[in-house]
Amino acid sequence: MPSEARESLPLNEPLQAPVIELRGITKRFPGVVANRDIDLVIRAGEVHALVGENGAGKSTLMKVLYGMYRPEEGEILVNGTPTTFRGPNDSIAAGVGMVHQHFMLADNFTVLENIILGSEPRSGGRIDLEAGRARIDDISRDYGLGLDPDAVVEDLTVADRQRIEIAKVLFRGARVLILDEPTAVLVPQEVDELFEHLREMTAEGLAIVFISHKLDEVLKVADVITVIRRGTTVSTVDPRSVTARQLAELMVGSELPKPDTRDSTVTDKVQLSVAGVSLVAPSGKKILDDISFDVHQGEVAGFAGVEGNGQSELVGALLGLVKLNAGRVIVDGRDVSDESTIARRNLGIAVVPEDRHRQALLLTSPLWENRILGHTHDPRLFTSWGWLKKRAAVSDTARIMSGYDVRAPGPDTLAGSLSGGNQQKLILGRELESEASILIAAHPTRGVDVGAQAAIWERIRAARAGGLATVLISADLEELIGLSDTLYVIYRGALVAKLDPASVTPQILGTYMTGAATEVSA
Amino acid sequence: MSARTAPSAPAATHAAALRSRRNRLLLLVGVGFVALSVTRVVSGEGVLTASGTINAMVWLTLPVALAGLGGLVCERAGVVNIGLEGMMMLGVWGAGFAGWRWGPVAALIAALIGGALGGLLHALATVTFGVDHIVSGVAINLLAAGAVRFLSEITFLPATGGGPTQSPPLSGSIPTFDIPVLASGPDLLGKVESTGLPVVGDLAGILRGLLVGITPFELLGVAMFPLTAYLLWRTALGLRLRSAGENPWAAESLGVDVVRMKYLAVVWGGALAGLGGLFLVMFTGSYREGMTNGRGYIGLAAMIFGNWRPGGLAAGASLFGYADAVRLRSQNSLAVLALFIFAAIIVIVLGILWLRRGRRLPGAIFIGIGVAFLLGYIGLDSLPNEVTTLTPYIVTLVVLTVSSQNLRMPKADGLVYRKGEGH
Amino acid sequence: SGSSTTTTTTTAPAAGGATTVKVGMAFDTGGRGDGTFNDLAVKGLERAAKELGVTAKELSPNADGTNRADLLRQLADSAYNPIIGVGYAYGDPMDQVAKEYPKVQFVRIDGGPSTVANVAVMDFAEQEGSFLVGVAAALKSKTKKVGFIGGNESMVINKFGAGFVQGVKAVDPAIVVADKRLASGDEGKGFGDTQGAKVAAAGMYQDGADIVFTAAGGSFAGSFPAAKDAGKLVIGVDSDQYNTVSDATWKPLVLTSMVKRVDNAVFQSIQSFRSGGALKSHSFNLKDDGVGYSQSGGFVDDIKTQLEDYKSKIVSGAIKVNEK
Amino acid sequence: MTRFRRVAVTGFLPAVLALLVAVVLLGIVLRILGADPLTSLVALFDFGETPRAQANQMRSWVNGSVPLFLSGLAVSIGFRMGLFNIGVEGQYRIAGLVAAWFAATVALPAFLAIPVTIVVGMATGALYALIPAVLKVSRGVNEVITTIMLNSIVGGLIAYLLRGPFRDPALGDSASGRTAGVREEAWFPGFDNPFGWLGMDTPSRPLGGFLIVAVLVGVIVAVGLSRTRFGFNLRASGSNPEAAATSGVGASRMIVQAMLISGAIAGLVGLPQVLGDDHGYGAESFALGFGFSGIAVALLGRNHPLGIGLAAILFAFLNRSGPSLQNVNVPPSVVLIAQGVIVLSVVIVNEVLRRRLLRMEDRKAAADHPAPPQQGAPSGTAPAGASA
Ligand SMILES: Nc1ncnc2c1ncn2[C@@H]1O[C@H](COP(=O)(O)OP(=O)(O)OP(=O)(O)O)[C@@H](O)[C@H]1O
Ligand SMILES: Nc1ncnc2c1ncn2[C@@H]1O[C@H](COP(=O)(O)OP(=O)(O)OP(=O)(O)O)[C@@H](O)[C@H]1O
Ligand SMILES: [Mg+2]
Ligand SMILES: [Mg+2]
Repeated sequence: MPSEARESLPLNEPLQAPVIELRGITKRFPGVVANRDIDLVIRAGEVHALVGENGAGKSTLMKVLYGMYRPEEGEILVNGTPTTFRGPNDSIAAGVGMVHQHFMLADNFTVLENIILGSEPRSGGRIDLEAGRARIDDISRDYGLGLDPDAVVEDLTVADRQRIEIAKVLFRGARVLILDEPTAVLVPQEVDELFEHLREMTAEGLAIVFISHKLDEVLKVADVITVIRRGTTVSTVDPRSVTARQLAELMVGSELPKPDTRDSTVTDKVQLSVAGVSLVAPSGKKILDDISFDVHQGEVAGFAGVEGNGQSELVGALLGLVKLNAGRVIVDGRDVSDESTIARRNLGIAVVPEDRHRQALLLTSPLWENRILGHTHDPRLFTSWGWLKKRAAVSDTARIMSGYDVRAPGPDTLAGSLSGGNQQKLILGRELESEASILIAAHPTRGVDVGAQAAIWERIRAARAGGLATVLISADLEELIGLSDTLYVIYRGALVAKLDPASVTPQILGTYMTGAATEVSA
Repeated sequence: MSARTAPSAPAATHAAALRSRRNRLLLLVGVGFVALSVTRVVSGEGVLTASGTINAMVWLTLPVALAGLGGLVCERAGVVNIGLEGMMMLGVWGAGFAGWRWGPVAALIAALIGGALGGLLHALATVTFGVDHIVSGVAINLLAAGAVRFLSEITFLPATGGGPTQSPPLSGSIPTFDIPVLASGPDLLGKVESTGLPVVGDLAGILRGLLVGITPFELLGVAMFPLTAYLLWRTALGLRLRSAGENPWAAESLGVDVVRMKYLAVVWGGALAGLGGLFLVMFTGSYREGMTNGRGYIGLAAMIFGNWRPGGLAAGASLFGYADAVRLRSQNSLAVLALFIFAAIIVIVLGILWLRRGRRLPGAIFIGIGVAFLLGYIGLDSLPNEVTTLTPYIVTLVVLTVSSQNLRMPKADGLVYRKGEGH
Repeated sequence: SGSSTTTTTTTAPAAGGATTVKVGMAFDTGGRGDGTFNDLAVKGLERAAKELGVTAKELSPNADGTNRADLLRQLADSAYNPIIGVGYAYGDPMDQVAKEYPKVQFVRIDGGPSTVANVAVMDFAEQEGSFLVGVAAALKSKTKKVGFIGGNESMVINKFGAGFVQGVKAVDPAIVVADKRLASGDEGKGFGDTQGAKVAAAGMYQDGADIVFTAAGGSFAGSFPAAKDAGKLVIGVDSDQYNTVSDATWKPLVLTSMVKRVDNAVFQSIQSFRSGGALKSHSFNLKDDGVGYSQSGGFVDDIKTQLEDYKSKIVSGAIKVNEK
Repeated sequence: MTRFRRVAVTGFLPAVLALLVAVVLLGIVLRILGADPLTSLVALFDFGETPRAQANQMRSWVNGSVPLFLSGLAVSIGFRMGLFNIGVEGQYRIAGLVAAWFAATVALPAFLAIPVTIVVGMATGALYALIPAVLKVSRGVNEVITTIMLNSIVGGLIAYLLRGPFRDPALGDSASGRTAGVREEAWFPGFDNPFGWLGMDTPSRPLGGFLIVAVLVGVIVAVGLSRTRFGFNLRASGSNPEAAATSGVGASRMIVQAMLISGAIAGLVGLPQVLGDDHGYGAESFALGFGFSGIAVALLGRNHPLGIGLAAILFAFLNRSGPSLQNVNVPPSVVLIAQGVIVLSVVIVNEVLRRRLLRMEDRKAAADHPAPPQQGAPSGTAPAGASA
């Protein structure tokens, strides 16, 4: 392995002086050592990628660099001089800016308000909104971010929000940009675009720290890659000298898994049928526009689309969470359009919602209560009279935990204290264990590391082989292409394309998803 | 992908949006006024727009409105405050005590301090110790009720004219003045009002009500609204304060000291509630236990009614104060009954607006309600006292129900915030 | 009145000492020092302590007044007898407790009749006193408009209102009497609503009334500033408010007061209990100075003859004042 | 961390600690008052000299805790569901009146009289609570406001009913409002010698038997919340409405049901007095304010029936000791202060301890499961068409 060398950097180009140096950083959380004696050197004009599995400590390290956490040990050097960051203010002053893994935006505020917050241009006591606008327009123009300062964030797409986050950082004149999993929610075109921006920035001598679980992206954009495992740097490598596979091995000591559904298990029995479903907002805007499709037993129907094009509402429509303006939903030949959510779920619809914290978990409740959530009519958990069989529920939870490799002390642990990947595995477990005939899975592996990803894919494949009809919504196009038997593209609430995963590439998908092309092939 | 719009255009559209919002506001006010005038003429109940009524309305509105404004400041910073009632009690007591000892100005200061202390306690519990906001609020209401009685027992009881439930009268006098020419001396408005002409007479009455017997304290109280709104929506401090209520973790990540913002807001809010209490004391010239009489809660209601906006809040509180003034000033239940006409007109207009927007069902319902009100007015020849004494509450309830409820409370309102624990 | 909530003023009867009577007194919410009702009771009690050498024990209920019965029981258990409950709110609680202690004499000041043997209700013919102040108002009104503000529509307040109106009409049926109640039914909140009283009074004055009679417990504190602003007059209630008003500048506003001699009721109850044991319910009226009109400030001196004339007519029964 | 230890640490420990804190704070307050803290605190526990007195004090303590408990329970149901039902005050007042009127006018066989009356009371409370529920669900009106308004409105409503339809026909029209007396068979029986087993004297009046009903309701609620589908759904949509909705528990339905139950329990609050003591509803003597103190009790009891029981007993104890405090020249207001101080310190101490506990849990979680072991991820081979 070339990577045992602490610093194996491209020698063919002159080494820039480090703008930031992290030396022997150690950061502990109650019971966890998130970072252990980490060194990191960030140079101007380069994109420095950080990779590592969930919980490896990437975000924590970056929050230390951004002054949000004080490290127990180690020092931070800015342009060679040791500096202590008492808070984001200090790091901002030192020219460090961070785009967080989870967006840090006030939805009710305008773009302008979000960007200037904390470093408002003022005239007298008043905020000088005009100055702010002008400044943002400049940045927006220079980097082609195309931001509307007066739009309310609530109404914006994830891509827009991404750009706002970047604008926030640039607005503060950062020289070092930290991007924590910025591509998790972007389509290839947007990713490419983002990478162009990054190039422009590095060209201007900015340094960029780039965190991602998508290794091919990392290889594409990074000048240097640092791999973190269990809180420590295992190596720093040159992207030109490693393959994705090797990287994955460095991260988890195993090879990079790929979603892949092997031979088709699609039967001709229609399990779920959606006909002419439409949903119109009070404003008159069409949110779902005459959507029709069938899902057969053993089929995975993938739905590609830029977030905010109606996917969430589609899930809502299937579950009966929203009142439809038109259309029917037929489960196993039975029209459930007017049935309640619980009725539909009892008919065998399982759900893995897109936002696990908000839609799938009771974070302050123990795991076993989370296991029965949504399964209160499961005879294994409740008597027909509605009495809770607690002992059964607890033991069943334990069973799922072992079966799905959910790493936690036990069924009494509070769901909130699990890492994202483990939470996701528990959810998948409880849903697949419910002997459902239909699975609606939205972003089942978002923010989940490669190890967990593989496990989840494996489960979905198995269920599919068992005749499960799956509606799969994901922003990870490889996941979609790899797992789906049929691919739909949803754009502005309408299905604009039906594609064969065998013959489609992420790029092609992207063109449909962004409305660049529209035609329904088969 | 997002629409790439030319940066200059949206600014204009935003301005336009604000303008149309202001216009709609003006329209509503206009309709309301005309409706009131019509009602007055039809029913012949002069009290509806008599300057005396409006003047009383101001006094009855200020305490509620200021309590609500205190709540607004707190909740904009993400702290729910049902301790307003208690903070108001502390303010009232402070005003009673200091006013009795050292006069009106001292009363003002003490009211602010009293309320602010209550706010400080709330901030300590909710922000520092992360206690559930409602829990803390309830505890503060209990505590305040006991504290004021206890304080009265050790201060007022020994004094002549004082007792465990009441203070001796305020010392010194509160300067009041009328706006010359318009409301005093020639008293032009007074003359116009007495003509009882439709619209003109009513307008004169309302204006005159606002222009007579003004005290500097009232002006101060009223000034709090534009001032607070200005601070919250036009200054950096305000932006940071509101960010603590919308997304404290985002604010924190940009170096905003969220804890300080919340403390500031809650103490400031408490002080405003206390200020509200001042007007209760000044109105009757002495402190009396139970004076607040749930106004803190009503203020909260007004705040929600006003969609966490100073303007709407003021409107809601005024509505309450007006209804209260009318039922207290009217000689019999007829004036209150006359409000049925007013209600009918408003509701029917709303109904028509719905219909114009093509929404048949709500339109029909509204118009139906309106007709019902009219029939009620024609059918009934008086209202039982039980109803008239409850007018303000019933009106608030009805308005809340018919007014559309697409409220936008601060996103992180009521959430317990811990530094560095954002997700 | 001292800040202590218990008084044990014992002046041991020097000569031929009858056994000292231990009087228990339970106040209405607000307790000692409320400036009106409770304090009048205290006055009577202190007088009894001085003149009859009784010892006394006072208790106040908690803020929401939910423990009235417990107060009475505690007094009974501590062997106080008689036990006086101040205020009509002691209705049901006293009747219950009295049944538990048949040997103890209970006295309720104000309120409805009781069927329990050892409960004596001392109420007042408010309508008679109100009649007289009504007469005074009628004789003094220049605008021929007067007003009445009641705390609510309870039986007691209705007696005030009815008497006042009858008095006014007796002098001049043409005089208009405005009647405003701050709360409906028996709701207590009208007795602490100074804002309401002020707004209502101000309204009446602006509509031309020049004398307003406020029978609404503590709310009267709102009528004074209104009268002062308008330069008009008020009629006080319960105690002679010329002497009790907390603000000296208010004295000249008090035409007269419908005095309710709670102190007399208390004193006489104790006195007759001390001498004769078991007490009978009694309605204190003009005849036995249970109610009356005050003359402090001398504002009614000029019409005293007429007032006394009416008074004697009522006492003699020539005029019957209705309760409603 | 076992459930038991969790309960112990989050439940009892804070209460005990907080009480200590509260006692200290009170001592300071009393000092300011010029009273001697020690004698005052002793006076708190003064139950009187004679055995009779002590028995009576015990009785008023127990009796006093019953309405507080029921009210707290009612509030907590809404609270568990994320609803803030300030309206318990209004709900129990109207329910008390209607129940009294019903029990006074409708003749029923003895064995039915009491249960039916109770049902009537609960139904009334539930119906009055239904108004805010419906307004919230259909019009999105915030329940805090509506319940506040309805509290104020109930006063007038009762006044009206007591003047008209529900008024005791035997009353003179000048008498103050009151229903006819409750019929004998609906009188709620009590315990003549409840404290005999403590070697205490019999109180001068039987201990209210409604205590049994209260305990029963408490148990039902406790079991219902923790052991049934409905209870789970309620707690779920309380702690995360969106997740509950996604899993099939509709918010609207839960809101209505929660408010109905909350109101029904509220309907019980006034019945001990109406059926047990006054045997009627008298406008002048029906005790008010339990609805508000119930909020404090619920919060103090952390919305758990057992905790609420303890909180109610504590509050009742303090109420009872008001008069005893007056014996040592401590004004009754101190009782209110004490209650406020206790609520505040309990919640603060509890919050601090809860954090400790969660940290312990995290630590344990990490201890049991050090970083993931190296495990070969199940791998797929040559991706179908999916190549970057
Ligand atoms: N605020 C916190 N309190 C306690 N533990 C934390 C906190 N933040 C992170 N951790 C723990 O520290 C470890 C590192 O977390 P971190 O978020 O840095 O991982 P990561 O590399 O960013 O993972 P991912 O790829 O999922 O973002 C994890 O075990 C996490 O549970
Ligand atoms: N400078 C000001 N003077 C007086 N009132 C103001 C001022 N600015 C705002 N207000 C009032 O404050 C309220 C909110 O103002 P504005 O509409 O600017 O806030 P907003 O930014 O739209 O609200 P949000 O922050 O919730 O989006 C409105 O009632 C408005 O009338
Ligand atoms: Mg993470
Ligand atoms: Mg991370």
